[in-house]
Amino acid sequence: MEPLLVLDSVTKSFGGLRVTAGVSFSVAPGSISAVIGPNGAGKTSLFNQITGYLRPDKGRIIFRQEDITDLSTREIVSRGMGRAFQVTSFFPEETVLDNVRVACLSRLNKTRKAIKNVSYFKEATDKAFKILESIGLGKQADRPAFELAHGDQKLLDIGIALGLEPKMLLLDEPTSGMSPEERLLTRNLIKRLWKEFNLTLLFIEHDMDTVFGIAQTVRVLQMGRLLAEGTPEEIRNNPEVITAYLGEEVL
Amino acid sequence: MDPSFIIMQFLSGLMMATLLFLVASGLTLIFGVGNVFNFAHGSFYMIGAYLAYQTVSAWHANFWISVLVAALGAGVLGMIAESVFLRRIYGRAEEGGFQILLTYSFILVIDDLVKLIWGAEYKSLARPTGFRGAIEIGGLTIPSYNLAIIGIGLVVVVMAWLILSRTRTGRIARAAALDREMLGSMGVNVPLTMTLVFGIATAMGGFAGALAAPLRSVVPGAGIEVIIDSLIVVVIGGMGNFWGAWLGALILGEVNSFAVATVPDWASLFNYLVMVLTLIFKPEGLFASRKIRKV
Amino acid sequence: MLKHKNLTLILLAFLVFVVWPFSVSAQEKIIKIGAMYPMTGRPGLYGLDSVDAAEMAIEEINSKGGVAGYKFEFTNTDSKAKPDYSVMVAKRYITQDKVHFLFGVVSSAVGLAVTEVSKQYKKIFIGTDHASTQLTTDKLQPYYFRVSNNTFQSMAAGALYLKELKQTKPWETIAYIGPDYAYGHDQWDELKYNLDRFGVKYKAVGEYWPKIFAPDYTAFITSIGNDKPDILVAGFWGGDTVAFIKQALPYGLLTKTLYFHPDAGGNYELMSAMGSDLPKGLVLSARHHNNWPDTELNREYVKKFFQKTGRYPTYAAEGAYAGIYAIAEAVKKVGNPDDTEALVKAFEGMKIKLPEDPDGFTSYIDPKSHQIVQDQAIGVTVPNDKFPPAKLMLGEWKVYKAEELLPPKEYIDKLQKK
Amino acid sequence: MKNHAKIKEVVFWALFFVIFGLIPLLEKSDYHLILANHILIWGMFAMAFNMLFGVTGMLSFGQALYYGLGAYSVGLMVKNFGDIWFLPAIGLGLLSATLVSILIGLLVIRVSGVYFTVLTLAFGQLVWQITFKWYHFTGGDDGIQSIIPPGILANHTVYYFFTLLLVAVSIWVLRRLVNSPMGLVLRCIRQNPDRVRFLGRRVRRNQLRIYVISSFFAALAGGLMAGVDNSIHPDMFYWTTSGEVILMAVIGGIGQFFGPFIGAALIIIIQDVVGARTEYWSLIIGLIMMVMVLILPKGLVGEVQLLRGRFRPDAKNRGENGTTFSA
Repeated sequence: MEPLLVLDSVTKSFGGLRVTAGVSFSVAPGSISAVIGPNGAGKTSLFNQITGYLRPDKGRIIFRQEDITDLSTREIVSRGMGRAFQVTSFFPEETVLDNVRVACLSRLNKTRKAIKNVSYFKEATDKAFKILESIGLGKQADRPAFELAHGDQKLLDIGIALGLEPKMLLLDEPTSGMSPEERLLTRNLIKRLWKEFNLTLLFIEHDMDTVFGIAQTVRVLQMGRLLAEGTPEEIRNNPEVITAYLGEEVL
Repeated sequence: MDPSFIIMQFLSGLMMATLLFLVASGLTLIFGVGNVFNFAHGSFYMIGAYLAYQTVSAWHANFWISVLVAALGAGVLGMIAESVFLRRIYGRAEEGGFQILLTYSFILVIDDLVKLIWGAEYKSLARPTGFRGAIEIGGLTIPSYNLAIIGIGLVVVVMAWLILSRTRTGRIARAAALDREMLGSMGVNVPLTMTLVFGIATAMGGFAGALAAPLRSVVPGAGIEVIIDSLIVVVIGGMGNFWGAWLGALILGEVNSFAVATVPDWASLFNYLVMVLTLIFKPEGLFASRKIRKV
Repeated sequence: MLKHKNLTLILLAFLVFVVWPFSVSAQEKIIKIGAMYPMTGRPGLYGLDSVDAAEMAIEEINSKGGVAGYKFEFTNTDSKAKPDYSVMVAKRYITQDKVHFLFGVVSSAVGLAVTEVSKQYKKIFIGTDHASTQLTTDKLQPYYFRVSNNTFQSMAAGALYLKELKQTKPWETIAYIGPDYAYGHDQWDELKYNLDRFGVKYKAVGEYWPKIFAPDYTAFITSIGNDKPDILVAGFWGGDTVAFIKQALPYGLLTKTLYFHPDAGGNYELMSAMGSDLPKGLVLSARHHNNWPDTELNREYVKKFFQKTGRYPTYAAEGAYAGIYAIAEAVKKVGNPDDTEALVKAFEGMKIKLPEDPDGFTSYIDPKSHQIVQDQAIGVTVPNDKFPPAKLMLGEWKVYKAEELLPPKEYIDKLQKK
Repeated sequence: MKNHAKIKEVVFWALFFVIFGLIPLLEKSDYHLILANHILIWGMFAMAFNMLFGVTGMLSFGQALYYGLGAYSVGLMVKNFGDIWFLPAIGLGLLSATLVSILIGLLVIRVSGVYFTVLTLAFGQLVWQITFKWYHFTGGDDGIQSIIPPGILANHTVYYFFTLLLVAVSIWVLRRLVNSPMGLVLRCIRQNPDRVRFLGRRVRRNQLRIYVISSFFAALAGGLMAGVDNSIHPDMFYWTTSGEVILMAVIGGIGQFFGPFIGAALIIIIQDVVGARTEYWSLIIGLIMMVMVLILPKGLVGEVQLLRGRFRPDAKNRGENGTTFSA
């Protein structure tokens, strides 16, 4: 099967600093995989390039057999790329429901409608409720988003991304700032969402339990370079990765 | 056009530019360093003019002393305004909008207070002794006070350049332009710095007002007329950019001066035209001092 | 608790503040005047002077028992010199406060807006201090009367002065500088018209239009210097005159060329603001002078105003003063302030002796144009410290007969066609 | 919860029509009719302005441009072609405001924050200066007088009901807009523009849309005002006019749909009351503004709602769609 996303020697520098140095890998459709690496390894920059926030200096990015390197964020999103953010990104003053609903409306291309009430668009509302149920925020639908607990806000961020019905979903540290119990729940939730929504999932994560617990493939970035790629087992046993990043105690 | 006339018009433009720059520099300083848009900057200019008038006419002080008094007075008032009022809105969700509204309310209040204190009559200040006449150079008549102002403007530019590039204060000021929080983490007392910078900015306004007082009439509402023009200067130059303000003032002064000489009928439109044209091609001004967050 | 009390107090104070003025409705018969002078910003001084002078006239009349059994009551609302707000105020005066006369206004734009209201509601509007000729020509309506000169009269006098000047000091070239709005443009058009009308030969070498309230005139001054006109005609008012003269002085412009400013240049505020900095030999005039004519009435008026306010009046004050006396005169003739049509008749052709009338002349309101007809004097700045803080006042007067200054019929026709 | 919002909505409209419908019947005086007319028009103008500022987060200091455009379209056409053209002239004003706002909008939405504010101010001032200057066409500083609406509209009461109708329709349209998908996107743009881009929406294009819509209603306000005051003048383009509408919105509360309307009513009444009693009106308005910004930043309506929220057990539901557009 053709890979869903292909990165071909993607390179980006800021001033003299190389944040991405010729990174190449491909992501199979329907897979769930992780990108790990120490702080400053260039993980988020890589996501920013995939989603059009940054433009690579060199290299190509192919998504669903189409070159998206020079496309804008908006165009990339409309081709089925979704993303949740490291620093949670949502609409704090809107209700939880509307946060997701706006994404659903956008997906249905109804955001130019200026006279009919949002609730008139039943399809969007139903879908938003369905997503909220899936991520466990159904009971909080009418609360303004800023009132949610931090963990719930992270889920809401994912919920907004799901509203766009993405083919591929990028999650940037989905469990950061969570307690161990929350992490466990989130880990299971991610796995469930992956199946339920038929997603291709690529995530950045520091929590190794999450990484090794759910990823089929793990990629290690260091100083902008792809250090290793393989199954969790292979990565766990890769001596380079161990010295560079994982350290002894993880094993 | 006769070359000596061109020189005269150029000097007129330079004179206008210098006063504009002196006013605008304070406006751009506080925007660049503190990220505060002080709509009431013109009112501090007006306060400066009144303070100079007060010092000279009531206390019979030397004019140059009155200029210092005016700058000091406007500076202190500015610091009070910053620490009592403006500080309360930093970091609010719509800070930018509230800044404009709050400083707009300063304009309304200061205009009436000035009228309460000094009355509605026009005040006027004589040129200082030694600067009443004119200097004749090669058939050109140039008023010595105008030359003095152009000179003072140059001194301010050079001093500002030295301070900004060579001193710790200057570096802090430039750092503050980047990030208020970062400064805090560097151990700088941010609130105090903000108050001081605001004070310096309004002192510049007061200083300009005092210098302009012998040339203009001192009346309530005098601040309104300068704020729009200095706003144009600051916008053309790139908000928050010191050199931009200088260049902007120069452009405006000279364009005006030669427009008056060539197309007097339409001269009054040129300020706005220059601004609109600049902004169509460079929406962030000639010198954008930082990346504008595009939303 | 304390906070609550405070709040209640403030609310009470506010209520008193709001309601109190309504409760002073008197039993006695009153002539209500609703004035709209600006009290803020640049024109604030004119508003202040006008209100003081109007109140002074009212005190004089009321203390003598009023007219026809009526006493004056005067309210001023700060018009902010804004036409839309003034329209609101005028409508409030008419329909709410039931004033008998609309009164005042400094800016011609406000005057034009208010005369419209006056026409609609058939309420008499006495104009005291706006100069646009239009108000008494093409925009004239039956309920408008003006008790101060318009720019045409000033410029006709100016043209006559320039005609005479040719005999003593031959001149040829003339330049004009005036604020870039109707007032500035009208003056220049009217001066040129009158120069032509009186057969004066001239060559216009420059016209300059700074913005009103422009702070800086340097570029204009050097440019005028380059034109080297024999005569520089100025059409500023207020602080702009002060700023222009101050900036022009060191360039020697005012010695090389004759500074001629016949409408508002000779206003007292210029003399008081500039003191000894004012150069000698400027040719100026205004709609009233504190030292001309040297009549009992004028001396008395100036003295009283000074006693009341501690300052000498600008011409705006005399306009308001004249306005109140004109109303008193009309009410005396009609017997009440309510019969508008009869009052209009009373104003038309009314003769009234005013502080600015020299001996042997009495101002009158032209029944056709509703414009007051007055002599006009043009003077030259000379040392005179009788009106401090001024150090120079006008002197060497030349006086022009009122009748020569009226706009001829063909001029009015021309305006109407426009 | 939904019903709660519906009831509120119904209450507003009922109060609106009762109060503004009864004024001409109860008040013999023409003045209060005009005052109420001003409140209606300014209220609509302020609400339309708030679509930009309160909803989308774009502080325009140049809406006077469109207000003036609306007024001058009416003034110039009535003056040159006669009063029959009054209504078509309002339409022309709306059309030209739409075109001009698209043109200028394309230029100004390229920047944000204070830059946007200053740029809108600049364009407003440019047009003001042109109007002021182009004496032969616009009447310059003197403005245009004798703008009397034709036929029965010349009657003040009839004209009042005419504006009441148009204003009510406009408010209704704006209300629908706020609660529509587009309104939701606009609110989201203010709160988190980056995320909106990540919903696959063009932020700039939406900003342009609301800029044009807001300007359209500003022009309608200007056109209607020409018929109330019967005279117009270049001050309508001046930056203080833009400042006034901002002040109204802030005093009423920019986070509330109806806030700006209440703010407009308050400012007009304050100006009337204070202006009639003291020459120090600007001091008083300035102090009021200061207090609002420093102590009651959510505006009167917002603060009242906040107070009530504190005592209501279901405070959490205040974000329920329909009641407010921001908590």
